[in-house]
Amino acid sequence: MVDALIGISVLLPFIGAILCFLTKNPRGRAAIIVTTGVLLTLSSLLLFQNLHGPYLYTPGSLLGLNVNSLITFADFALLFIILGIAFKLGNPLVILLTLLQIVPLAYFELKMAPHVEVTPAFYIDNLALIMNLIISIVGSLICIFGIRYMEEHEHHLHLKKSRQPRFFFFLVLFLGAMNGLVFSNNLLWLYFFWEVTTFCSFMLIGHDKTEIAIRNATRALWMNMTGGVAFVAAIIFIFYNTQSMEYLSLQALINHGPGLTTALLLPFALLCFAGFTKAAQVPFQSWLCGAMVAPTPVSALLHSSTMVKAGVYLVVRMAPGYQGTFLSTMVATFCAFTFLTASALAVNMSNGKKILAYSTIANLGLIIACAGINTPAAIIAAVLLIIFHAISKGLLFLCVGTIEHAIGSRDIEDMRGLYNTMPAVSRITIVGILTMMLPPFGALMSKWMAIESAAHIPWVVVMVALGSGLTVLFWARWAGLFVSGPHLKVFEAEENQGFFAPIVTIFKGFSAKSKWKDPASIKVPLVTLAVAAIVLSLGVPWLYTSLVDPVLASYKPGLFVKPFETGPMGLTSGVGAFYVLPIFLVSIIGYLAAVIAAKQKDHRVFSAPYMCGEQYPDISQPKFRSHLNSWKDYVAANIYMQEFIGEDKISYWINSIALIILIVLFGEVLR
Amino acid sequence: MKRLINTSRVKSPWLIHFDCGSCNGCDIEVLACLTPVYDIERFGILNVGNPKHADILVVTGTVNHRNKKALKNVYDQMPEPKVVVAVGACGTTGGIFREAYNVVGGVDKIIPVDAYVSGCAAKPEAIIDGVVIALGKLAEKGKKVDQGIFERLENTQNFIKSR
Amino acid sequence: MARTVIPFGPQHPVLPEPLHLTLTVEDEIVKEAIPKLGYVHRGLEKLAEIRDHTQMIQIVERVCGICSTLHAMCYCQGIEALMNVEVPPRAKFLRVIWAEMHRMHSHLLWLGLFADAFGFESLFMQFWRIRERIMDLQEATSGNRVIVSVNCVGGVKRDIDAEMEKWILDTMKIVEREVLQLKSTIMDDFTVKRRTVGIGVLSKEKAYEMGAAGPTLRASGIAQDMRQTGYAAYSELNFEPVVETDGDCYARTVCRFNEVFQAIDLIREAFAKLPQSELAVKAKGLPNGEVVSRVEQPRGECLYYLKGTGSKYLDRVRIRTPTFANIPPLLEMLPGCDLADVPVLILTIDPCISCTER
Amino acid sequence: MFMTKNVLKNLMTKYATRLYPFKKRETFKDVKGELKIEMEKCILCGVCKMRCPSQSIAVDKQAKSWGVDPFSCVYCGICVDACPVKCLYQEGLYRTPLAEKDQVLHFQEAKSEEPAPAP
Amino acid sequence: MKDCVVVINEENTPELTPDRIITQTRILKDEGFRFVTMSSTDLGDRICVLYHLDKDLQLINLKVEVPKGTKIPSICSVYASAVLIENEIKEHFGVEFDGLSLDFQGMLYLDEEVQKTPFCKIGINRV
Amino acid sequence: MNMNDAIAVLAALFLAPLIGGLVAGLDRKVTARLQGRYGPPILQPFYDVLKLFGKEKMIVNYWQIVCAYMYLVANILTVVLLALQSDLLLIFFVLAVGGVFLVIGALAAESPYSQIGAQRELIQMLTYEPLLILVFVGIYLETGSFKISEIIATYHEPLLISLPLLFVVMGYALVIKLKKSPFDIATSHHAHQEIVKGVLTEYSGPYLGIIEISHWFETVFLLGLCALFWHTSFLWMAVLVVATYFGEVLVDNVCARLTWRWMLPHAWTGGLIMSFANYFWIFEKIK
Ligand code: SF4
Ligand code: SF4
Ligand code: SF4
Ligand code: SF4
Ligand code: SF4
Ligand code: SF4
Ligand code: SF4
Ligand code: SF4
Repeated sequence: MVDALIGISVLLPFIGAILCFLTKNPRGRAAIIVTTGVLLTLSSLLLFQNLHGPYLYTPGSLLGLNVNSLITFADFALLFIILGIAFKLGNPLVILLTLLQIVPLAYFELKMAPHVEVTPAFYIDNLALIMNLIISIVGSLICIFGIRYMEEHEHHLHLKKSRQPRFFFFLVLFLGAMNGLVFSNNLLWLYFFWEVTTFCSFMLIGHDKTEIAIRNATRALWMNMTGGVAFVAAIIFIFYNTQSMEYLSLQALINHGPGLTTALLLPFALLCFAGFTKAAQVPFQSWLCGAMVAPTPVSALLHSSTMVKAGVYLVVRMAPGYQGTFLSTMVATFCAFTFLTASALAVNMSNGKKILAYSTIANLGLIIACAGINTPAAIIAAVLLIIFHAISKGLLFLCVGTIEHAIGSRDIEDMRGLYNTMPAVSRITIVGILTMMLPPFGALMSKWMAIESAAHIPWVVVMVALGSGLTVLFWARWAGLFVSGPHLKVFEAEENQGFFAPIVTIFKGFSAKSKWKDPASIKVPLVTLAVAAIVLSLGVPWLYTSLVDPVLASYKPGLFVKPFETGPMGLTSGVGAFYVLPIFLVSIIGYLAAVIAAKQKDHRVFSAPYMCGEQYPDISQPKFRSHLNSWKDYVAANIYMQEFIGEDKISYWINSIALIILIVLFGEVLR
Repeated sequence: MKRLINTSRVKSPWLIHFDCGSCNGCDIEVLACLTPVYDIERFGILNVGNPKHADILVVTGTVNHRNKKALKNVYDQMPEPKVVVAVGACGTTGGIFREAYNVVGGVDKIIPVDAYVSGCAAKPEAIIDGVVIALGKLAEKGKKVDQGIFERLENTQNFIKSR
Repeated sequence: MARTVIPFGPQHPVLPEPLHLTLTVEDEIVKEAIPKLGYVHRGLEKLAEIRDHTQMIQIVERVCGICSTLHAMCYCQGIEALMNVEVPPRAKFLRVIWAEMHRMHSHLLWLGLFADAFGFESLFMQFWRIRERIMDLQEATSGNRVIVSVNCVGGVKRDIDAEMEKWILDTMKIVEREVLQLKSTIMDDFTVKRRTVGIGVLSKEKAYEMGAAGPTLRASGIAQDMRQTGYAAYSELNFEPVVETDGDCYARTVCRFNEVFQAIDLIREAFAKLPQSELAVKAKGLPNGEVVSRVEQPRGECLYYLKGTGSKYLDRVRIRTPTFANIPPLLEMLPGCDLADVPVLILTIDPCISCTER
Repeated sequence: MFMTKNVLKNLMTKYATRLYPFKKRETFKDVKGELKIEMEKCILCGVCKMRCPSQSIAVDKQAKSWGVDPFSCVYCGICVDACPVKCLYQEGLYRTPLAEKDQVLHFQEAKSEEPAPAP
Repeated sequence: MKDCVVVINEENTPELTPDRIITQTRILKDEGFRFVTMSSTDLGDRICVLYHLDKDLQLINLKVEVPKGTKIPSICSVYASAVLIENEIKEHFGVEFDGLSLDFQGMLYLDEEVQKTPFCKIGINRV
Repeated sequence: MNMNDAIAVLAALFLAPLIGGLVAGLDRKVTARLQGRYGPPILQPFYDVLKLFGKEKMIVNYWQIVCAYMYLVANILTVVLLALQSDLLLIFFVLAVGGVFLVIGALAAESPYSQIGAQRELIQMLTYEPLLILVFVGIYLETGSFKISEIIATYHEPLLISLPLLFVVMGYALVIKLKKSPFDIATSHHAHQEIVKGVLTEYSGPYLGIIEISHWFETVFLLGLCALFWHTSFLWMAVLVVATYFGEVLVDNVCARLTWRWMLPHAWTGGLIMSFANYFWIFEKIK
């Protein structure tokens, strides 16, 4: 049963992808996507239900073929495809990087260690299960969202021939590759799935075939290929340093013998480096920002549940392996730096998707920094952050996508007052934003854990502190923009809805009479994710015991102590406490009181905003009388602190500093 | 409670000063009231500078065709209950300029005035007296305020419905 | 880059007088500033057609309450020239005394308002507290705190007796001491300097070309002061204009600050040299001809153009006040400044909209 | 920071505030305050009316009345100086502020001060 | 000579034709004269415009007289700060200036309530 | 929840506004005296708020109401959590909730002044938030806990002695939070500012009253933080709190307002240098 479920998780998307590619009928394709999504979700849930503790599994053969050889073959096939593409692109860098992988890998497979068999090939612990859940559920929701989105997208582009089959082929394939990646224990298999995600992301980013799309896709390709090269190098070094096949198993690598730490430090560093490239840490942030040219489902997928999470997963997974080493501190430093700078860059952006992109990079930085801090509490923080980030960020991307289709812009300045015209989506977006930045929501709780556990490394905590100040800035103003402007109309319409208006609209959205006209394939993902973000935050104590705690248990026994106590109120540790429920309750009560107050109609008058005595009589139109007695529209804009943190101004410095840190890291490791 | 609020109203009148076409004479005397020598903060008076926070509108100077619109707008943005003090010969009647071509006249041509302070320039003492007189009216209006508010509320509601 | 448009004025707490600026800012840096005037325009020059030339004195005094006496003086000077009247010497000296008292109260007032513009409330209070002493002097000598109505065609209406003279000189001492105490605050304080040094720089050439007047001009390094022409009794007093060279807000502050002391010195000197004579001579006839008359107001050069046609009523009274001249330099300074410096820059020219628009 | 000495001194010494309505200050000599008339002396010559720059005075020879609009009067004292019989004088104090505008009108026969309602 | 009071007569105030005003002011500017202001009077059917310029406290006046309705070239190009005063004269006397760098269209001070140019003895309708 | 906790919560709920209001009144009186004025009555803030509740409810946007209430709730919650001696970081995050809702409320009104005020408020939050975190981390490094109850129970020395520089760093945050010069950039007590009253421009009547009361809570919370620096002796705690507040009032009166362009980099550098110096000292001591 469990084996079958694992098979479904990995193989079903491959099958689904191929079916998508073959089906020309959009309805049929939609059905395939939905079925795949539902099945994946079910299988991941079942898997989660049935597995307690690490599960080892080595698939024997597939359709009569040895899986191991199959993957080796597929690996080379993939690399040669990329090589072919590289030649077609005429990009020497990509060619070089591909060759740098093919040659050593061939040498390794053929000369150094022919016919390596690493058992178990799959090692499925709770971390992998959590990843599987995220990938399967969030990923599927995004794919479902994509159905309708791509229809409109192609409509906008006026394509003659639909390119959706190809699009969904890669989109769904991605899920399978990710599932394979998180389950793999065999580093060679892991590498294969790793490259598949790289390749898929390349194809998806370049999907629109515009010049800029191809350029950005190429950038994504070469940056991730650097990671691939590091990965291959790591494999070779492991074998070379230990002269044993055993440590090609990830779990063995993590639980390596005490005497091996120095010998394995370089491979660890290389694998971390591979993780950094995939997680778009500075100086590799540009590929993820460039990926914004892709259709929104792609961005959502890359950012929330897949791709970047692969890098994060690898580093977090290996954390116990390099605990207490110099590498660990450097990882924390490097990624805290990423957190700080990416947050700063996000402040500078007015493009909604770019804000999300930089915020993703920042959050990944924080997650990896937690892995680097490497205390039990920090690892917990990292895992929680992975979960909450995936949900909220996926939600936000889908929201921006929906908004973009409605208003034709992804600039946050254009979302000013959007609450007037798209109340439901705006509310959900605001919920998404608040879950990213405010207590008692999960993302903030993980940040709380991160700061408390980082407290003993002052420079890391400083960077985290500065960075989190910056995140508040860009989130708060974005949330505020939605409600900016006169709101007479909306409130009038909702007067009879009582004070559960936000919740009510979300669910009423599904009734035929509702004003929220988007189709179900857009509503379902949005609502599910929004509700999940809130409910999971509320259930953090439960989440903690049932999900995160076992994560630790699956690590090397005895290495970790349980960092937190759960109680009815929330979590407490030796040094701090985070009361989820009370804060939640008080906030809700406050909110209800506020809404009741807002609904009371007694004595209230509307007034135009203060315009120094020159306001326009109609309060729904902010205007003022300017020179020549003309009516001038009042326009507002955010402060982007251009002269402090202009993107083009500081990117160079950020990249240089990041490179220096990396060089120090490797220099020290090699010493 | 109601009485408490009404007392507070008299004890905490926030003031906004609007200079229509004043020659600055009365202006600086209004400002002088805030400074150490006269210090009207003794009576809880603050110069808030924002009509939305203000209870008392102190107007100096003549009303002309351009600033009458601004004056009306500022007055409209003050929440009830509110009173208006017209200061100086200009503010009360148009003063020495009332025959000039661009002068409309006193403040009461545009908005209802609750206290008139004569002088050119009106002395700070006189301005304080004027404010005190206006406070009496403020307390009176406070009692009736609910009715007025309902009227305005109805207008707003009609406005919303008509759109 | 997204921009914010801000309606600045007419009713704005930092603006003592109504004036509208449509500011376009980007990251709080002003990119464009479009002025709108006319909130104080009364058209009082036109009143000359229905008020005779002596009544006009009362009206021009009310062009602006801050330098009322200087307006009257400038006007009377012109009428006296048209009617060939020689003002008695004591009247000339008394005119100087009142004029300098006016300058002191105006500069103290400005220093206070300027402090308020960069959010230094206690400094504002302190300057205004000192200023009240001068207001008392004005009230005691002329009967009115603000509109010091002492000038008439041919001289002055009131005298200053010995007792009053002593009181004035004593007060001057107190004021000098108290203002001196604030010197380090306004000139050396770190926060104050941050808000003034290097803000709103107006180069010498630019200031001259844009036609700036008064301290705005002198702070840019041009020693031009109408008092050098020696009207009233200035020709008999020891007078050198106060000049600064940097042309920024700080220089203008220092310039005005030093002019307060200069005014104190001039008052002392005037009392020392005060001659005995009658206060006014009777002017005969009616004004006929055209004349341009100029005096130095606290804010700079003020110009009156008067035209009489031999009747009781003047044909034309035209007033050009210093702020009118200083508005183009202001508009020159605004683009590129921080939004927070907008009030500082507006106040730095010591604007007086009522005289600009009349 | 240089202000510290100053403000601390203010804290230690007595405030500069005149507690105005509670403590009144003597007015200076010859201050131009509210315009008053000794009606019995007035000869209704109309000079004051002619000279007033604000045109606030109304003299009616028929009705034997002298009136002033106290709110448009600018306290300049021209009329006081101009009156040939010196029946006008200015009090030290300003006119008390009122909630309604009014006119001051004096009749010579009645020899009484009767404030009439605003026109 | 330093002037605080200048009585204007024929000797000290040359009268110019409107077309020479730009050249003349430019010459004076090159000599170092500062633009002080302009004044104008209504002469019945003509308008008199005076230009006041100053150098080292010495005042020079230029006089231009034109029939009502004639255009006068604007000296904005010579002295940029003249724009405000030219707008004012335009608004008060109905004199059109050619080449105003910023035209307030008669709304510098006045709103539409004032319908005639106020400073002319017989007002002209404002646009 | 035991009896003590219940009392603490009740005290926080009812005493805090009283104390906050009185402090505000004293503040105004002392400020007036520093300026040589007579000053308003001590109870003036209460009159003001009562009056505000009697005014017409005037709004630009419904969200203002919601945000005003949320601001109040968040500030009450901080004081309650402080009274319950809970986790410093948690309290800090709850404080941020208040700040965020204040900003959203200001952004809700489409008015130039409150919009710019909101942007500036955000920059001010950006300035003081990291500094506060650094202060709390310093406290943790010294005492080994983020929990106030734990600190009080296990640490028996005034914190001020080992964290003097961090106390100064907190001074920055205090100046900003109490809206005092030189950092009264987003909104100030006296509205003589280029952006009128910044974030509060569009609030009026009862809603302004709510915000005023929230500010009282905020004041109490900040003073509570000060008190934490001398938790061992009640007398010295009182002295420290009074001295700090007086210091703030004094600074308010001897400084011009600065701009955020200056504040952000300088407060950060100053704060960072001082925090690091203090951390270094702590580490030295531990060694
Ligand atoms: S009349 Fe005014 S308020 Fe009514 S719809 Fe038209 S613009 Fe709007
Ligand atoms: S026009 Fe009025 S009702 Fe329509 S969106 Fe704008 S504010 Fe709302
Ligand atoms: S006034 Fe403008 S915005 Fe309002 S309803 Fe009419 S057209 Fe629409
Ligand atoms: S009343 Fe007199 S002092 Fe006051 S504004 Fe009018 S003219 Fe100026
Ligand atoms: S400078 Fe002008 S505007 Fe400013 S206070 Fe003085 S008179 Fe008023
Ligand atoms: S320049 Fe201004 S301040 Fe001076 S007298 Fe004229 S109007 Fe008054
Ligand atoms: S005091 Fe002056 S304004 Fe008043 S009535 Fe006499 S002349 Fe007229
Ligand atoms: S001038 Fe004197 S006497 Fe003549 S009417 Fe006036 S008050 Fe009477």
